Amino acid sequence: MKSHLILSIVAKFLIPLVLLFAFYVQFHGDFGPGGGFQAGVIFAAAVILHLLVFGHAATEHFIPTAVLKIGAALGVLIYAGVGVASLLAGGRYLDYDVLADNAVAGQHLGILLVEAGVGITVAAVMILLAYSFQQRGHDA
Amino acid sequence: MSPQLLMLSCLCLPLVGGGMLLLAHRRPRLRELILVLTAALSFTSALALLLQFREGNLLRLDLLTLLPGLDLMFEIEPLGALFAVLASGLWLPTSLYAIGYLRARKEEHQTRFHFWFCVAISATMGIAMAGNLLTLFVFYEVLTLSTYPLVTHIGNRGAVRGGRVYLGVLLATSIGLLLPAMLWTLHVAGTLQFTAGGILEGKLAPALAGLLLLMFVLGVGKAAVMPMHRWLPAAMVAPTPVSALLHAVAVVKAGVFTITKVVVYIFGTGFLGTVPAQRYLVYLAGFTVIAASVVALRQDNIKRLLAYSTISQLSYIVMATLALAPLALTGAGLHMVAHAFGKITLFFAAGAIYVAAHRTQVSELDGMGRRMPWTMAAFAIGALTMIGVPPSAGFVSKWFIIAGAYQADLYFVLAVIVLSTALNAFYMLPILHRAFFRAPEGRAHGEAPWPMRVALVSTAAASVLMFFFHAPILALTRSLTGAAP
Amino acid sequence: MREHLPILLVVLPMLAAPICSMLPRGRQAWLLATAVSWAVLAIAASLLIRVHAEGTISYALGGWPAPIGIEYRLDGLNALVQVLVAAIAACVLPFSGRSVQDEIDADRQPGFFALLLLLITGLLGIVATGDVFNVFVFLEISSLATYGLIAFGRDRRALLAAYRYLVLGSIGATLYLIGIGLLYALTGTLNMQDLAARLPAVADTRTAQTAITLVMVGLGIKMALFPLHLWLPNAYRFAPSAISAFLPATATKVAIYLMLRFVFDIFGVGFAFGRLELNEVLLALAAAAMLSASLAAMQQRDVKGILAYSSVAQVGYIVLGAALATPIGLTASLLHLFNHALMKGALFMAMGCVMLRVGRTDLDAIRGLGRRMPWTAAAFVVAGLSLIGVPLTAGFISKWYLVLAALEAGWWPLVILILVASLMALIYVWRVVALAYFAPNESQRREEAPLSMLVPLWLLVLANIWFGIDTRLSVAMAESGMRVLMAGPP
Amino acid sequence: MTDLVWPPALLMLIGALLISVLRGRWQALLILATPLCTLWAIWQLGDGVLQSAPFLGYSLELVEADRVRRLFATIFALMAFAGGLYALRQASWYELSAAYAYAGGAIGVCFAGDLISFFLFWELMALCSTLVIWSAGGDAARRAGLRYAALHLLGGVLLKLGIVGLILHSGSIDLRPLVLAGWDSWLILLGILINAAAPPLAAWISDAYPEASPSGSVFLSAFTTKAAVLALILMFPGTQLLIVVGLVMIFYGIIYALLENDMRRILAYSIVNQVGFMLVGIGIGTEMALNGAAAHAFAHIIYKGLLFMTAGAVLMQTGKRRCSELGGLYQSMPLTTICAIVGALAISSFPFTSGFISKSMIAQGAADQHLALVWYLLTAASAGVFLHAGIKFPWFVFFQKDSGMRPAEPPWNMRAAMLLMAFACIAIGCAPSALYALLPYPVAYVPYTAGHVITQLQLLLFAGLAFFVMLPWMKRTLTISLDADWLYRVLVPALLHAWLRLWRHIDDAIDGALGRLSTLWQRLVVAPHRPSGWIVASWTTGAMALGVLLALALLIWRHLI
Repeated sequence: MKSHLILSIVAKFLIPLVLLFAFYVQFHGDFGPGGGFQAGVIFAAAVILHLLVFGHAATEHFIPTAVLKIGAALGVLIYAGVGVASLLAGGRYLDYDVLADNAVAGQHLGILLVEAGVGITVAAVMILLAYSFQQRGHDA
Repeated sequence: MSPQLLMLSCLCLPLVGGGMLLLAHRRPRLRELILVLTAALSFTSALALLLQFREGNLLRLDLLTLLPGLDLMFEIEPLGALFAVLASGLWLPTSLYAIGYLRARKEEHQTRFHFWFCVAISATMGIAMAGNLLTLFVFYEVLTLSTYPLVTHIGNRGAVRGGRVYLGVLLATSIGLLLPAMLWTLHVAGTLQFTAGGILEGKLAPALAGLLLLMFVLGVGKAAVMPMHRWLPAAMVAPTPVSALLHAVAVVKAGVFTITKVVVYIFGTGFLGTVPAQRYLVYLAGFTVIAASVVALRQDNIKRLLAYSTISQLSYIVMATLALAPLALTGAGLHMVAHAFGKITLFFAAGAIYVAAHRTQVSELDGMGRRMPWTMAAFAIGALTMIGVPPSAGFVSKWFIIAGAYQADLYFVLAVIVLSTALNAFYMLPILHRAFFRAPEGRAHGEAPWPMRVALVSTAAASVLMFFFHAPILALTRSLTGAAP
Repeated sequence: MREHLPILLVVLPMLAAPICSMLPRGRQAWLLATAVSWAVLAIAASLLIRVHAEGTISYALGGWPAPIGIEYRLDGLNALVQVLVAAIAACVLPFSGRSVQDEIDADRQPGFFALLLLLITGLLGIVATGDVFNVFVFLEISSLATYGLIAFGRDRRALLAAYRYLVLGSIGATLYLIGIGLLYALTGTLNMQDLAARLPAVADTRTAQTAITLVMVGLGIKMALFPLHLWLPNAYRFAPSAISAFLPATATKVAIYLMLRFVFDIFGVGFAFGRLELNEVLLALAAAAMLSASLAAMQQRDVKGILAYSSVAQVGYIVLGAALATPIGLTASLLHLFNHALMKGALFMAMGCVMLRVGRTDLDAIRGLGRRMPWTAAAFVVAGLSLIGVPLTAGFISKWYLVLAALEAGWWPLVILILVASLMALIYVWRVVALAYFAPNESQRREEAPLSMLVPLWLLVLANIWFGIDTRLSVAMAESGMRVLMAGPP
Repeated sequence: MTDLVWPPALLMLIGALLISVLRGRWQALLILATPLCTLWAIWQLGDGVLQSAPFLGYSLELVEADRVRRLFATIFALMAFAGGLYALRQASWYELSAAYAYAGGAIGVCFAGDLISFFLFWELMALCSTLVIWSAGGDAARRAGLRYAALHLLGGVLLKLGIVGLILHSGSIDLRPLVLAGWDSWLILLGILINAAAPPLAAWISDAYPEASPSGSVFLSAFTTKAAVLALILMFPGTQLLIVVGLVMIFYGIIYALLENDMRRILAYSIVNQVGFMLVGIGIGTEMALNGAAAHAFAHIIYKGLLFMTAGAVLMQTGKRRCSELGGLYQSMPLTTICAIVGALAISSFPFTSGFISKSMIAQGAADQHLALVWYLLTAASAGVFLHAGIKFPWFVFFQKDSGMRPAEPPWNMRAAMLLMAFACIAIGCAPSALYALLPYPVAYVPYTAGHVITQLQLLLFAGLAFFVMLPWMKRTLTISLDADWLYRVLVPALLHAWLRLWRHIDDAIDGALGRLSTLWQRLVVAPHRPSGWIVASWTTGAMALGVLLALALLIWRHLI
């Protein structure tokens, strides 16, 4: 890949910021606008930017496809698992109240976990999609 | 045996026999033994059924209920009993004949052939015993489908093309016209049960009833009323045993049988008498009688000629049924039997000629009467039946049709009978002349194998015997008109 | 645990999907997915029985009661559709073992089964939920899974087909989303029952009418209602065998279910059909679907293409019954929804068997099939007869009801239409059957599909016969579903 | 009572069957014995219904005898014997077998006590006579036989229609005198008249008989028309219409016979003429007239058989059939010539021949009823008969110019048969009382009065004079004269061909229309649905999306208007 100096510098500068913002959206989802879905997309956007600028090999180097696949599955598992956990704890599905000793803590914990699961899955899937688009181009 | 069991055995015996045939696939002799035994047993049970019926037993069998008011059920009535005995009775010689034919021709797929034949017979039994229109329709379609492999048995391009016409016409008419007619009937009458005196009286305006009747008559493509007749000549690509039993007896008779049942048990002759359009259908049938005879005049292929003759004769029955007079109905019933005997004999003879002499055209029959006296004598008897000359079965049935036409004051029917008799003579007699009064030519050959000869002689004999001993059949068909006040 | 069954039904495949994707071997994934599908079937069946015994089941997610929280609500209608989806899944998954092994690279197989489980999740979720937005979420889950699954097809054109479906499906979903957005703006609720209760007050607004239109068009795309079906034929044709067996039997059915739910339970017949006269549009489209798609099916050169177009036509039948909006019409519609799933599933499965042994499904591949694969060919014939509507098969029963409904409503032309379309079905089925049995084929070697494929196939085929002869169960189910719909909005 | 009866028809039929099986000497024996046995059986029958059988739900009276029936049966059996003798060595077994079955049918008709069995035997005659014609072999016989059969089956069907109608309307199957009222009796009359060769449906006789073999035409000349005469006697005695029909037949026969060239066609036309006499007798319907008709039938069978035998002998020996090609045969065939002359005299009612005593009874019957016109016409016709049959036939065949042929006499059995018949002609003429004793009614008629004989001789003399005066006109006939048979020789085939052409045109037209329609259908409806057609072909994604949006816009627009 031809190197674009300006692009790569701007990217290097931007990517951490975007990542940081993703985490902000992720954890702020508890209280305000935000949440796992949006955060996952923003996170993925950063990685996709890296992918676009530095190429597949470079990105794959620190986020391997295998990890992404597991991540995508894991996120869903976390999400569904929380629900099942609440079931097992005697409540209804996704009834966070029963997850901890008191209801508020349970709510916090439940939402945190669920959002995390969603975020992981969304990010992983988005990045996977980007990977596979990239791959297709090279295969052809 | 209880009557219900008997009915079930009529229906299932051919199927069971067919299944066993498949198992005996690799042992031709055993297979043929099974075939003949099955045919004999079927005939016996049909006969037993007929006897039970004549003793006045109620023969009714509810097989299953598809939907409320929509069941598969069987009930024996005179015409059905007659039809069942006829079809299974003629199956016996036909199976013999088929064995001889297939062996002599060294046909492939003989087991498949016999199997589908069994299925077709079973379907015919179902039609004969059907207690309501739906059951009849179901078996009607089964018959259509199960005969397709028989029609296309030879498997060449011509057979496939003929088979396509066959299937296309029969299915298109039955689904496009018969089924809607049935639905309409159900909608209007709320039932499809065959009931003495009909189920439509007072429920349908006469004008609409005329339309419904038209749908029935044309929808039953198997009756081959013009313009729905084209499948019959097309079906002549079939091996001759098929043409013989199915296209002279089972399939075509299933058609006219259906029309008769509809006229008698759905419309009721009393109600139909008030339907003005019914007359026009008589005219249509009469036209078919004449037109098909005229077309038959110019046929050179024996089987095609016979096919057109069949079309003509079938319309006789339809015409007689639609005349609505008791005697005409009797005549229709008798003609079903008489024509069956005669036409199956003719087809048998045609097939025997094909097997023994490899000839298919009328113009090649010179002197055949010398070479194959048995075959051609049978052919002559069949031809006389078609013309309706004594001493043949056709005389008896035409007698009643004429009487019925008088009863109904339908002079049109009389005119048709006069004309068609002359026409029949014109296309049948030249064949006889050729066969008996001309010198044979070409390579010398003998008769066809004995099973075929036995078959065709026995049906010819039946045709003559029916002339003398028609009393039981007459009694049965008379009781049909008893059911139609 | 018993009270949680409604949610477990949805969650079970959802949990299994990621696990599947992480399994190393396709075989293991397949075993897991199969086991899950059977469990799901068991749950769905028990739920159906419970609904019939105890009446509607409501399950609030997260402990928030309706209308605020998300509610799963099972009644006679959607319990039936769930069983249908679960049953088809339970048949297709065992079947898919061999065919996936044959058609998909080993390393991608776990992903395939994961997606399939997700698809099942999505479909079951759509059916179970009583919340219109939740519907959207599951719709997206199922759609995304579908796009992915279609793209697994061996043929290069599969990717294009998946892409087209993706575009159109997204448009549909978006329209749906806008529609429910408008509704939410009007009424302030997303719960179906609540929505139904509040809608009459605002029915006269253009917003409401536009919303309905948007929802209907969105769903129309999903259910492949003519002329919005353009994505369907190629998608079905090029998808892996297991998927083309699964999708037509379930995905469009679920979309149709959703449309019925919206029209009858949320908008109300009086509004959607009476005021907006949507039934006329539906009738016209259904008629066009039956004729045009059947005509197209008659001329396809590929059996899967034939079946795909036939599916479009059959959607027409189902919509036709519904558009009559009479009890018997709805019964017919639901019956056909159920029966068509059985027959089309069987037909596509038969083609899966052919794909396995012959490697293609065009008409030439069918030549002499009756000899080569007798059981498969026989299954095709029986299911084909059902598709035509021959008596003693399931297809006959539903068409019979449909005709009765048309007669009752006094719509004579519809009767003709149904019969003509059946005749066309006869023709396109016959083309295949005739080739299978009456076309000479030089290679007469017998190579039947493995039992693992034949058994599920024949299960469906026998179901076709069973429900053609003993109609008590299916008709009772359809009627109970019909009663739910006819009861209308609360 | 029915047990001991040998139905004569059955004997004849059994004989016919056995003839077809046996060969050689036994066959010859059977040929001669069968008619004699039958004759014996006929005379064993007492009067009344003697045998019945159930059929079609009725009780058939298969054998019912009375005087007139016995008379006809007798002459039929005798004729079968003479014919059998004549054909003994020359005819094929199937011709003889068919001819005997034919005779059996005729005898069956004689004794049929009810309409149904009457009809059954009637049809048997039609079939077997067709076979007799076909037995001659060759294409002409084939076509003539076919026309013959079709016409007779047609007549049979008409008769059948009439009979069924009659039975249905009257409830009785009895064969009894009828009144011409209603369709049925008219149809019956029509059916019988076809067999009686009444114009315009008489042409079959001159069409078919000459095409039969020499022996075949002998048989044919005897049975069909005379069975019809018997039927008319039994069913329509005294029907005035028959007088008219009879007169027409008489003159029709004469005129065509005079125009005709083929010797056997001449004889065939003369059958029409002679049956005309009988019909007149039946039409008059008095005992005298009916006696006359019956007697004339009896006599006619004998002399017409004789004439056909001589014509057959000539044909067999020379192979020629046209008068214009024959002549001068008396030199080598004296016996045949004499027999022919006897027959010719008998047919012309020459005194001391059978014709004289029978024909004059009919005339007397007319005179008794004061039917002057009828009487004059009958008398004039007698002269005409002498012209065509009495002189023309023997003159052109045996005398005239010498054709140069010197054929031998026919074989012994033919000669014997001819002699037998010639003897019978003269015997009856000389001793009429034997015949009179057989007639249905008591006869108080003396034919041989001086006045009658002289009148008859004068008449014949002048007729003979006229013949030789007009000889030049008589000779010119080389052609076949056109008759009502053009109806089915020309018109019916033409109509059939026209119909077939029309049918083909209709077929083509339908095919064409269907073809055009299907092309249109293909182009407009089917083609777009082909895999490459615009409705089906893969749309681009954008087009699909645009389509969806258009649909949406349309729907929304529809609501918002």
